[in-house]
Amino acid sequence: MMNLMAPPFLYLIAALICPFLPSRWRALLLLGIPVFALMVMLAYPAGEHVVWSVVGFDLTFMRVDKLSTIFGIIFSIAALLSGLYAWHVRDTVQQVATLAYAGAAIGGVFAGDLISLFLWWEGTAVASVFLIWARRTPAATATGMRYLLIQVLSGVLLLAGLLVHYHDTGSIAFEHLGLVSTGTFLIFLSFGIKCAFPLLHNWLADAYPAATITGTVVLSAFTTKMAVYALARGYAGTEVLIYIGAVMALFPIILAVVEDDLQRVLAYSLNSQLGFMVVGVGIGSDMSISGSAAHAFCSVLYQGLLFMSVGAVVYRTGTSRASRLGGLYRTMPVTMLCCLVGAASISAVPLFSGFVSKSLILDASGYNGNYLVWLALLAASVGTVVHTSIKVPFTLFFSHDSGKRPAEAPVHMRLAMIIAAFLCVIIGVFPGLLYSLLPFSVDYHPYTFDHVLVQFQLLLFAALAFVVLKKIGLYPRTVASTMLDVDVIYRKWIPARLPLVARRVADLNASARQSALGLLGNGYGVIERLTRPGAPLARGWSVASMMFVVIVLMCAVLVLNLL
Amino acid sequence: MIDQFPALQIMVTLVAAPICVMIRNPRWSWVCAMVANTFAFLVSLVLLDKVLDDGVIRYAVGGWAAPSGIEYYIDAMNAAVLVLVSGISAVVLLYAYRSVAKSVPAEKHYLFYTAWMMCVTGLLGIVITGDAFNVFVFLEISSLSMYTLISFGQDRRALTASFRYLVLGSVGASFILIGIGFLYAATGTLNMSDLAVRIPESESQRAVLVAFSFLTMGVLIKSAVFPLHAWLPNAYTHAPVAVTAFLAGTATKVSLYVLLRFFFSVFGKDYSFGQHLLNGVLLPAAVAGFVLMSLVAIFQNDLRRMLAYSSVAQVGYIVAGFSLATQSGLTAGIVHVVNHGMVKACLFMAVGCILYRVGHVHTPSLDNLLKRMPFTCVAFIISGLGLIGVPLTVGFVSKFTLIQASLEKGWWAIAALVLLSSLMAIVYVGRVIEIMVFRRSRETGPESSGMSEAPLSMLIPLYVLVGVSLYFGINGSATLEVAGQAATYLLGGLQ
Amino acid sequence: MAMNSDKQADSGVAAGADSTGPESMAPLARYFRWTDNPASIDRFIRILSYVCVVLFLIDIVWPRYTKVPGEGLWGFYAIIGFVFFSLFVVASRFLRLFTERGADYYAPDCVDAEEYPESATEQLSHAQRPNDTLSSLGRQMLGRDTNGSGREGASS
Amino acid sequence: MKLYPRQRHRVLQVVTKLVIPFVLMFGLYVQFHGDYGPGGGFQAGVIFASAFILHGLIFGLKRTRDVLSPTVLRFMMASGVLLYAGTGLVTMLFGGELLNYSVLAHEPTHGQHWGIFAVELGVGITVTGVMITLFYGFASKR
Repeated sequence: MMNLMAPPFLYLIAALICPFLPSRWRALLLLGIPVFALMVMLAYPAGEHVVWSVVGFDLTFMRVDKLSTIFGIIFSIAALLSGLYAWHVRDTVQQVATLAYAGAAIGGVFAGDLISLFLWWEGTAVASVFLIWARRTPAATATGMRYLLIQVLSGVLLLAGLLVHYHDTGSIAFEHLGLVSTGTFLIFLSFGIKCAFPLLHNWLADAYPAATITGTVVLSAFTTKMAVYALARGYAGTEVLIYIGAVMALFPIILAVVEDDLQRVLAYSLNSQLGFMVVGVGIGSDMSISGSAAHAFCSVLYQGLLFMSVGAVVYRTGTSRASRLGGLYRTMPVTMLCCLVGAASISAVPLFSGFVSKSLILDASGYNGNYLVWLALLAASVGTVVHTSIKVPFTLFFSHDSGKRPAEAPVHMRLAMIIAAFLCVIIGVFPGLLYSLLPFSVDYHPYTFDHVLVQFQLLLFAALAFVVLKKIGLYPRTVASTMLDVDVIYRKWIPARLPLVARRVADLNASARQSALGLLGNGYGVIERLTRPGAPLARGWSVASMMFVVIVLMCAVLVLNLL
Repeated sequence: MIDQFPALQIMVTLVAAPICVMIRNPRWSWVCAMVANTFAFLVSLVLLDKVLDDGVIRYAVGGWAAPSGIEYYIDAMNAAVLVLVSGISAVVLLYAYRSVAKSVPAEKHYLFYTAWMMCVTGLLGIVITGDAFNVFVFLEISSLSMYTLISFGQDRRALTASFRYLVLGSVGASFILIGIGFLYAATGTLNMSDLAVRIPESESQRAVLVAFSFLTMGVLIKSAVFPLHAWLPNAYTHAPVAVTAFLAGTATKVSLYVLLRFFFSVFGKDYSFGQHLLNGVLLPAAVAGFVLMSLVAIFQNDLRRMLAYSSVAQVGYIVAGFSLATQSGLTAGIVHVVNHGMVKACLFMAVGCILYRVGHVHTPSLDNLLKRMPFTCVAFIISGLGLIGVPLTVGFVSKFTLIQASLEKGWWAIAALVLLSSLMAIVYVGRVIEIMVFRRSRETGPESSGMSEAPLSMLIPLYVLVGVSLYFGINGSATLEVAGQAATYLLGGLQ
Repeated sequence: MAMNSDKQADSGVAAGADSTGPESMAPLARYFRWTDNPASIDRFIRILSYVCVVLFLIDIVWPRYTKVPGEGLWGFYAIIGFVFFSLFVVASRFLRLFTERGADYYAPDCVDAEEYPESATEQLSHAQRPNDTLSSLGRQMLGRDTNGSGREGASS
Repeated sequence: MKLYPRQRHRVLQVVTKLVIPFVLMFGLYVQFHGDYGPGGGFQAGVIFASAFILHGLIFGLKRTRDVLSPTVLRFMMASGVLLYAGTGLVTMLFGGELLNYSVLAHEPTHGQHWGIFAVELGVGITVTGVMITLFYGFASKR
């Protein structure tokens, strides 16, 4: 019974009883469960708990160490904040999905073996898709289907990899795997999909804008961070991750700069931030792993904050299109300020959370001696300024006046945003609080004069560049448009060429079927001619022919035996 | 008293036979046969229990010690077959009363039961004896009475079928006799245990080889292994259906027992499957048997004929299991002997019920039979599933063991073919079930609408056997354990 | 200049629909009114430029601790910040030539092509809502708000 | 030679009538002397049956049937087998194995004598019955 008190199961039980509660209680449940589960989680001593033996496998559901705990804590905080943010939501589907999704994600980071990891892995996929479908429009349904397909594909890859891995090693333990065999490669690919590696990232920018307002906030917190955790657990120090991460940090920037949909911009920036974490995992030193964990921690907060502020705008205006928004600071100042805090955090302004975590990864990559990667990350930091820190608040709240005068966000949204912003600042000012949670103890002081100086140089000159480019008219204006991403391949190109291919396939199929059927028919004819009643095989043989068979067989036996 | 049970096993039915003749009254001769058979069944159960507890039982007939005298020898293997034979015989005999009353003239009933008793005696005798020549004697007893039983069939085709069986059966029996003769010439003994010891030491190995070949051929004919099966379909189709149920459950099974006994106990595994090319004949025949005969069964329109061909196919499985010559292969074969015996007897009994009420068993005309004869059809379907080898039925236990055994030996192709043939079984059984259950009756006359279930005295034995087979399907380890023990005995030679 | 013209063009549209006077703003927002004033913005830019120059100069006199070759160059980070920012903007403008499509390119199975569902949003105008007081915030939080119409059934 | 002679072969009929008692007698001799000299139940049964077969050949099936009806024959066959099996059962009843004659009397030798005697008699009766039945069977086919 006590095993059911493990945090992931608490969430699941809550999700089960949620539909039967009155609406206000449901919203309270969304607040209460994360707090309660967090306390339970922190009460667990380090080590492996809740081990269930299922068909000969020991499934470990609570593997508590510092790496999993920090992710558990931030997931709980994210669940709490999104619960608060979603206070107004009366949609049972969303509430259940939120609880189940958070529970699955927390289960994922505490899973001590690959099988239970796989269960939670699919759990997040299935639970989260309802946050998209809850929008209840045809397009959201279609998008959700695409999202679910990709997520389930990731799960299937994980399952395949786990089977191969089990076959190879006989172990299902989820420890450091390394990129050493087919099995671990499949698992790596599965993690890569959830972590939105370059070219596997489409689902991110596709799905986040499609979810409901609160759903987007929830989505932004869990899936990708769980994947980062999984990579840190299984593939720390895998060199290829450094390059993947560098590319990942850089390329969404270009896409984000010209993107019109601000939620999609945030999705790209989330992807770019993931790149930092992946680089940290790839470097694999104590400092870089800690940096990744810290960055994931901060990223959940500030990314959630940004999604919340954009969500609040959507909630009041019904759009997240930069081209239709602007000048909202007049009526949504609190949202604006929170958005600015989030922007400052993501671009690592000193005294904000991004500064204390991103520096860890940057310095770790610098010490690692990989100059190009370091430079790429530096560039990505600048890029973050381009597409998120300046673009989002500027186009939303300043820029040209769209004439919209929406009311300020509802109180609970404001409260959630203020708490998130407060946490961002607290972490930025007192980095020791965060550092004490890290998986490895780091002796790192972000607030040296050198460091603050170079950071200000970087950021302010970037701001200067923005001003200059804006003045000379080079900075791209926001236009209502769709930017192609690689998902165009499977959303447009393949479907466009599909009829032709389909006809070819159909022709081929028809001819193949015809010949196969002909062959089958002939074979059937032969068989029937041999075996239908009265045919040679099915006839009552005459005594003579029976005797003939006996004699032939007798001869065969005698000859074979006497030879 | 219990020491005398091996002798009682055959004496009871042997005595019952002439008493039946003297009684001459259909009912009382049936009662006499029934009592004797039940007693034989109880005796066999006691023997099985005793063998499993205490090991091998030996009984010297006439008090003459083994090598010179005739000896009854019972180990787990033949104890199991004894139970199978006497059990199925008892159940089918119970069932036969009504079935035979309809198809055989009343004045011949007492002869029918006499022949039945003789046949049971012969079959039990073959199984229980430890003397090679005695095997032949009992084989003749059972065969002759079997020909008689088959000739009781309703139409004249039964006579030709019986005659063909007689010719081929006699050839088989003569081959066996020749084989035994050669063995005697080569070793100077007829006792099986003694033969097993003396064959390797014999100076005329060539004679042993010839004996081996003749014995193999003879037994293969009697057990209807594929190219030598031609007597079986007609005999099964035209015999009274109770006889068919009895024969399908016991006769070929006993011949297969003889095959096992000679291959493994007398000649030894290494002799039969090692230096000689028996595999070159036996395994291909078995495999061709279960594939081709399943195929043939698909196309049969007469239910009895279909089941007869399926029987040949099942014999193929059993022989394939034997020719693996491993512990698990033998276990599979022996288990399938028992399981198929039960299932086929059930199926033929169900067919008999249909025949009793409908008057024919032309498959396509049995549409919507479920409405009219629900109990019979359900029994048929359950047993049919067992024939296919659906999990939780006996067929599954033995086919699964067989596949496992062939994989264990590394013969993937055999396993694949067994599966293929099971697919065919799905086709031919499924076809019948489809017609019985789903096909709408074309004519909606009063004749087809009313329910006309077979009499209880036929249904009860049918359901007893179905229940037993279901039990062994669910509790597969019970039969597997006995079979495993028997296989161990056989591979280890005679103790 | 560009910003200025933007603003003027748009305020013409907005002026008719809504007043831009201070009374229509949230109290907190009044601290940010300078962002609408071109002169203030110019001053802001000027201050930014001065700060940048100062930061650049500090770099010359302060020997920084370096861990990566090239990091110690004068104004390395400043140059990086400026150059990369420009590079990204130029690169994305270039990319835009190839990847820009109409807003309903993926229609109908893309949320961009459809309006945000009415039921999930609460499109209140600031003009309809008085400024918040603490007590009204509390009431709102507990769902006893009487101002908003149809709030309870927002999306249930 | 016809099996159903309408015309009379006087010589044959007379000779047959003379021979038949001797044949029967010899059959009985072979039967009961079997345990001392050459002979036994099987041979005796055949010889005994041959007398009736001869009768049937010469005088026609109908008259032989009057002498020895199929019912009696069937009874003979059954009783012969029963005698054989009964002996076995009796030995078992006396505590020996099946057909262990030694237990039939106080002295094993006597017991074996009686045992063999009974068993052989059973065989003889059965074989006689079977032989004649076979003859009836074939002879009655047209």
